[in-house]
Amino acid sequence: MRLTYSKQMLGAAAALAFVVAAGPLQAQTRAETLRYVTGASVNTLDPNIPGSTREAFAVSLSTYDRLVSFGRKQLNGKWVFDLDSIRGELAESYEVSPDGLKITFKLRKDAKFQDGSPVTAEDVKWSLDRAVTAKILGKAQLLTGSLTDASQFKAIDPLTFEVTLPKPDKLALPNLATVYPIIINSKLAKSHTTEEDPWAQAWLKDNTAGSGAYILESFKPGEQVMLKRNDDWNRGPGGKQAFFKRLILQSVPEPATRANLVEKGDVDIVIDLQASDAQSLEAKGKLQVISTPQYNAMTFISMNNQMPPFDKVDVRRAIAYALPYDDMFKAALFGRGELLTGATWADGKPPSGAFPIKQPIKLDLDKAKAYLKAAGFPDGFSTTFSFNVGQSATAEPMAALLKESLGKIGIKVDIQKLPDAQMSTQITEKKLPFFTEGIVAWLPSTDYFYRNFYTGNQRWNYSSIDNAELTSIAQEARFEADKTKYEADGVKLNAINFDQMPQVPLWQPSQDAVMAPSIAGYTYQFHRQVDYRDLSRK
Amino acid sequence: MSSATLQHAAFILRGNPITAVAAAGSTLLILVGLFAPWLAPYDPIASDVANALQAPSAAHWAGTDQLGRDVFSRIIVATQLDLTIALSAVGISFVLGAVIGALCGYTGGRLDRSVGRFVDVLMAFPLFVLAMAMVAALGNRVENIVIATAIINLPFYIRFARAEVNVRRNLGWVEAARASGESHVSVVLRFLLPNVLPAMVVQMSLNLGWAIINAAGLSFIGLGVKPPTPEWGIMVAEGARFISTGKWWLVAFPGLALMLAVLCFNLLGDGLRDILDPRQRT
Amino acid sequence: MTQPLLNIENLHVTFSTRRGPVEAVRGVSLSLAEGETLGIVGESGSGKSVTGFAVTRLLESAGRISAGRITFRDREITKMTSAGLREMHGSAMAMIFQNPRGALNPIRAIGQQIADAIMAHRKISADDARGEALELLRAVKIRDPEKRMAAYPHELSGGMCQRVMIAMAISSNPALLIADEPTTGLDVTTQKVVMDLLAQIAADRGMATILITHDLGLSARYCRRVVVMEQGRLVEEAEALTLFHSPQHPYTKRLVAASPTATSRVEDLVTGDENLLAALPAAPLPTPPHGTPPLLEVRDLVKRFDDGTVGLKTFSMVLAAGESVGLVGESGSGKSTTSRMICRLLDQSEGSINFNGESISHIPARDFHRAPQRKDIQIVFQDPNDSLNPRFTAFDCIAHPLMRLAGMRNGDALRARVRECAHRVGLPADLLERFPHQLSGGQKARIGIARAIACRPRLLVLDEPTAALDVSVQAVVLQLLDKLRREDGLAFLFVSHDLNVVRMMCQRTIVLRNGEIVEQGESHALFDNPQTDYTRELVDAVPNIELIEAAVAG
Amino acid sequence: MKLASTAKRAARRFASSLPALFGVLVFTFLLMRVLPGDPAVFFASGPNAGKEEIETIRKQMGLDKPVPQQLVLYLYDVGRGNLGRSLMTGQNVTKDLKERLPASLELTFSALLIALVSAIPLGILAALRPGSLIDHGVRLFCALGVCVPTFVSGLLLIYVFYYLLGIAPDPTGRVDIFMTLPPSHTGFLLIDFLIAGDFEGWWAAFKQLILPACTMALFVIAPLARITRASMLASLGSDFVRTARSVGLSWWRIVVTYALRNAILPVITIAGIVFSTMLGANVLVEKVFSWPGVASYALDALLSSDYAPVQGFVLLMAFVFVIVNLVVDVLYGIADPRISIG
Repeated sequence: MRLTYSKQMLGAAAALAFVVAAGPLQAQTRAETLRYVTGASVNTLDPNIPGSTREAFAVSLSTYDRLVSFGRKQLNGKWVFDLDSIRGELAESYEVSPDGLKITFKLRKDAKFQDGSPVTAEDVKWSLDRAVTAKILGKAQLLTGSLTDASQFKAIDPLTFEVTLPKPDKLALPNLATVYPIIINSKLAKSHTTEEDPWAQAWLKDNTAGSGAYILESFKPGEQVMLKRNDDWNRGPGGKQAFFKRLILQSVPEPATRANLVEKGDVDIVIDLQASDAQSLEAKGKLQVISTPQYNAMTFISMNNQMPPFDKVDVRRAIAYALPYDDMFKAALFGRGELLTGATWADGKPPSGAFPIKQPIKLDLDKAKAYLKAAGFPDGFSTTFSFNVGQSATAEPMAALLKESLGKIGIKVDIQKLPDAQMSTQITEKKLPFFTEGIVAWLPSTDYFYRNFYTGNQRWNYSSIDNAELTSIAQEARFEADKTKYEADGVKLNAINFDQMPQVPLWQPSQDAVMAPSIAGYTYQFHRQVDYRDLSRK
Repeated sequence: MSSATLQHAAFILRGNPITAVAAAGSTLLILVGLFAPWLAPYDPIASDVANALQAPSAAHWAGTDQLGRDVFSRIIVATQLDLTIALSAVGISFVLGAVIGALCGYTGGRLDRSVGRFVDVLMAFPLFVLAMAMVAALGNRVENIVIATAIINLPFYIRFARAEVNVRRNLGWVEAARASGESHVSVVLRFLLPNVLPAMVVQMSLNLGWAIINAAGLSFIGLGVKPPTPEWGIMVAEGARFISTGKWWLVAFPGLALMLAVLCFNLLGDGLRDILDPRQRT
Repeated sequence: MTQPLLNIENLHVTFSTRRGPVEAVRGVSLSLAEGETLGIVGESGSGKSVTGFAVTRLLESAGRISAGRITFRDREITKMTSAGLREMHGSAMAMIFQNPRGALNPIRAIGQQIADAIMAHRKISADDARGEALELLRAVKIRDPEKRMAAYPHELSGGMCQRVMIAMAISSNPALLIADEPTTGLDVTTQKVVMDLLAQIAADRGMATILITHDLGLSARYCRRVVVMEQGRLVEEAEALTLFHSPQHPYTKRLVAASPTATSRVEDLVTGDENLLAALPAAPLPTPPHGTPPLLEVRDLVKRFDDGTVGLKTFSMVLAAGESVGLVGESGSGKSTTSRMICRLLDQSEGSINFNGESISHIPARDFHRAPQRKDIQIVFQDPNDSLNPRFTAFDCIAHPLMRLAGMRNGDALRARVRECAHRVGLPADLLERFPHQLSGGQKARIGIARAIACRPRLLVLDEPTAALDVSVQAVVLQLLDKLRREDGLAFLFVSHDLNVVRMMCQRTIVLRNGEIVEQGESHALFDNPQTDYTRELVDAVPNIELIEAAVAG
Repeated sequence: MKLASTAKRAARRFASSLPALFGVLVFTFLLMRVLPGDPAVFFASGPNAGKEEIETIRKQMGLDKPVPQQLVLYLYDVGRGNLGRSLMTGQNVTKDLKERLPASLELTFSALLIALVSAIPLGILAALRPGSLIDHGVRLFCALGVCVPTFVSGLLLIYVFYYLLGIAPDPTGRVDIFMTLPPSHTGFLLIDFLIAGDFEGWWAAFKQLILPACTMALFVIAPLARITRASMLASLGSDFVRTARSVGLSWWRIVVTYALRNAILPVITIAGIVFSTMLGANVLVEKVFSWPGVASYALDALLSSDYAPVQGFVLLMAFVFVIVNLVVDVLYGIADPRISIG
């Protein structure tokens, strides 16, 4: 609407003997502004607060800096984040000791917080101490990189900072590039601490104290955030500042409306559209649609391996051969993404140690029936299949097809649609026999996936698989420095996984970023949000 | 129904063609609901992904949906479920409300006051949110949707029955029934209630439409019946996602069915009110 | 006096109903001179009010003047435009309605309403209009008129409201006042005051008046000339006294006979073959054997309601078997409360009721339906329209107590018994399958009585049993009741506001006022020679023809 | 004297509604505890949340205590005006509701206004000519209004007026995002813009408001028009209107001063009920138009088992319900002299 409004203004201005002032000026401001709408909303300015949304992560990436950040690479012609290239953000350079137990960071001399004070190693120390000490989200994440205790962090001098590791851990450095270990202006934050709240969690939730590319202008939780450019920030690629002078982030819950907004040009970029809208916008060809399979994510159908009848491996295999993958993929995602089934593995061995990996399964009802018979259920059984309300758009058609297809081998399925909170509770309590979910790994390495999602009695082990061999290989692989050995471990893990079939992988959905033709620089990020600092207008 | 009432009804219908059409429409709906499985040309839940999202054609009068299911068949079969939900929800609140309300209206006193308090509490709730909360708490099964809809409707029926009984409790024929040896309870149930029912039936008919809309609203926010069961509200809610992509038939046809059903019930209720309203009798 | 003020020629009024057009007025011709008072008398359905509304063209939308001519002075009302009518309403002719409280706008101060009426016809300022309204309130003798200007109708009594209505009607000095049952529903004492006022104002201002009423006595007292209407036709027209002394038309004769006066006897109410009592011997006054307790003995009955109001302050009475006692009082006197407590439909707060020597007051009303005395004490209700279950046929109504109280089952015996009851109350058997709304008021009253006597009770409480009936129907029903009493030896507790009826029907009378007994005694003695001012006032207020005669003669 | 009695009545009415409020409070609290979702688990669902974290949240929310104790604590908090903290927005619920309530109120008021402005004339027209084509037309229009679910009519209006015609502004909240907001006095943008004298802003806010308000209004025109028609018919057929005609009052005065003023009384009552129902029921409209109101806030909270906002919202709605009833009572007391006696 804004655009049409401006056009009208222009028309009117032209008719009124070329009064020029208002129109062009406004148009220029609009060009330097990025407007972005999402379904969910920003609920905190500190990404560490439990319950933070992905939208909140995206904001924190622009308002705060971290020590390091990921580079980017091209995958099938699209820009994606690169786990293997880590470059300094607040750090000018870093150095890993030969034994892999020490990482030393040299901070930028010119880095300043938004209040003008310089960024020092003390600030870094306080920030990382907070990340591993306070009861916040960062703690669990940094654990995966062996960062667990404040004693591991040391400020050598104002511009030198050192991290000590108990064991060489290849995920230590990448962890510092994730969302949580933001570097906070410790002096400012400390002035807002209280006895019960020594880490200023309450204050930082509604305020920023960072050195990031954007300065907070206004924040209405659940509605909108406005940011303006920090002109002093020079930590973009090539030492540049961010392109857009102003960012407007709004929450628009109705997905069809989001599609309308971007199509009408009122919004510059949208990522979480429905597959059908993305497809139709792509077909219309007026906008740029960048569709990246989320290669660090996966959607699957999970079975509770401890609960009859899914405790029988043949039942799980029967399910794997009884699903109409192609139809499900088409109906649910309109084919937008990467199927994880239908592969052929030469001599039945996994072709690689990477994960997620395409499985050699496809719809084969005879085979499914045979497995079912072998499991002792020749006539099938009854079960309940659950998915959460928030995922209805894709899960519902998928579930309908699943029900229909399993009916053909005698398995009667009752579909249960659960509000998100109920679904997560029941998953944690391991009460769901059969359901669909999705996972994402920020640091997508094979051992990371297996350790977090296939071992232990914990929430993320959706299938509750308890396989000693898989567990021990995954633990070993974590600290395996040798790339060849690591690959071999990966192949072994993939083989066990296929054999046991704890859950049936379905696909990696695409991240469809739909944007105005003028927008450039979009990169798919590990946190599955837009990093505003990447974008510019042509 | 006495012959005079029928005669009066005929008189009203003649002067009120809309009501006649609405009555015919409602009857048709109920018939469709009863014979849905035989009327539907296709299996309403059989998918055919190869033919997904086809525009209306001779083979598929109302097109096909995301899974290639025949929308027309789904609409027909959904009639059954939607009418069941609406009728049973309204029926429950009607029966409970009539009995409780009538007892309160007749006896007054402590019962009336405590029920009145309960009704006040229910009325003070934001009703749709209460329905949502109940469905969320009890699980989104058809029974629970019915129960939630019934409960949020209950206060209106209680109040209505209470008021209607209250104005009649001191009429001669009520006292005459007492003098003829009826107990209070049987006076309420056998004498007062039957006389209050016609007016409440009007209320019920108006309410049916509302119950359908309410169920559709619950579906829209994801608290409707389970997939793949066809239900108008869910079909509309799902179809709404396709409005901007030009797949208009997904929302248009179920929406039309829902609208027509609600419209029929509302107009019928309106008409019934005219038939029963003594002020309109000459 | 060359030209009449109002002339009606061959007036026909038709209503369209769902059963087709119905003619309510069929060829009425009338004329009225300036300043004259005319009474139009008739029973319900006679077309008297419709005639009044036709004259003012205020018929409801379903009705229209289908033929005839009405001229007012030299203007033909039947051909007036709505603007012409509006101009004429109030300034040339005005109406006074039944139910004065409903006839006033409930949310507008009465002074303002009168001022509205004044300003509708004259261009004067609102202040002046209010000043005139105040004068009018004075003229209709409202006390404290300054204060009352701002009062709302609900703050005034019915009689006061009717005065305000009169003030509005005369506000623009119309030449003709049409009063449609102006005092129906008012207490008899109020009725007299309002009618006296109306007559006086009309006389003072030289307004012609048409008084439309069902009450022959009232029309005789306030009108010089009276016309009688029956079924839309004008059957007789005469000077008031002539009409009473020598009615010509058979209908008028019936009507005159049926109207109870201070001297009428229940045996004379109905003329000719329909007289139920002609063949019956006079009732022997029962003399109960010495030592038997009275049928009903009420001691110190008190009723206080939940909201703190006192319905009955104290009440005692004795009623012998076969005796008939009248309970008289104006509205709010507590007579209905008393009758309901005696019937055990309502619990007393204090006091005792003994029936046939046994206490029934200890049985709460809630449980009395199981008491053996239930079938001995029955009640006939006031409004026949309200007293029958709309969903029951006449048969069901009568059969209901038989099934509940006499334990009869559906079958031939029951049918025979219901038929017998119907026969006793003179209800044709072919009406038994009808629903209440298909029956006339008199027929409904008969069903109500049949129901009450079905189980052969010993005490019948009659709560204004004929108040809602036309006089000719009332006459028949009263005779019927008296016949039943004589035949069955029933005792009556007869509640009524109509003194003439009570005088005829009851041996003894109790006068109630504000929940207390004012006076009681043998009926004739009590009415002929009242001992208290209140009773005297009541008796004087009744518009009796004898008194008018006396006045004329004197 | 009249005012005093009205005020006294209002006070009594308010006092008598307190138990209902309390009932609502307790009932909602218990209902939320019955919800099978565990909020702690839900909000700990960050990519790497573990058991410890869940426990932290549970403790933070007081969920580790037994339910009766939680209830007592909650009541104590509510008594002090503290409705708890929302996990979803991370804010104090009182603050959230305070920020969002004006949006809902502004929307609902406008919708009610639109509904009244269209329903009352329609009802009067229908009542003046009962049985005529106008009467049937009004009835059909009203019936059509209520038979479309608000989320459908809302989406259709957006599709037509925003997407196809481009007349309406984008449905993303209360005011054009590029507009500078006026200083907040009332929280009602239309009023605040007027106070600030910013007419361009007022126009922008108005345009933003009109579609959702119409969507809501469409749904409630029917009951309002219906009651207007019925009470107007009763009024026009009443004895006092006949009296007014019999003394020659003008048509206008009869219809407006006599009939309409009496007929409006039941309309006030229904309008009150409609208002409080709308305020709670505009969940769907707020969702569809991304309207930052309280209802959509409660919906999101409900789906994520975020107890505090739902409880706060329900309590607020019940409170508004009571207030609206009070206002209706007072209006009624002013409009109808018969009331003040009781």
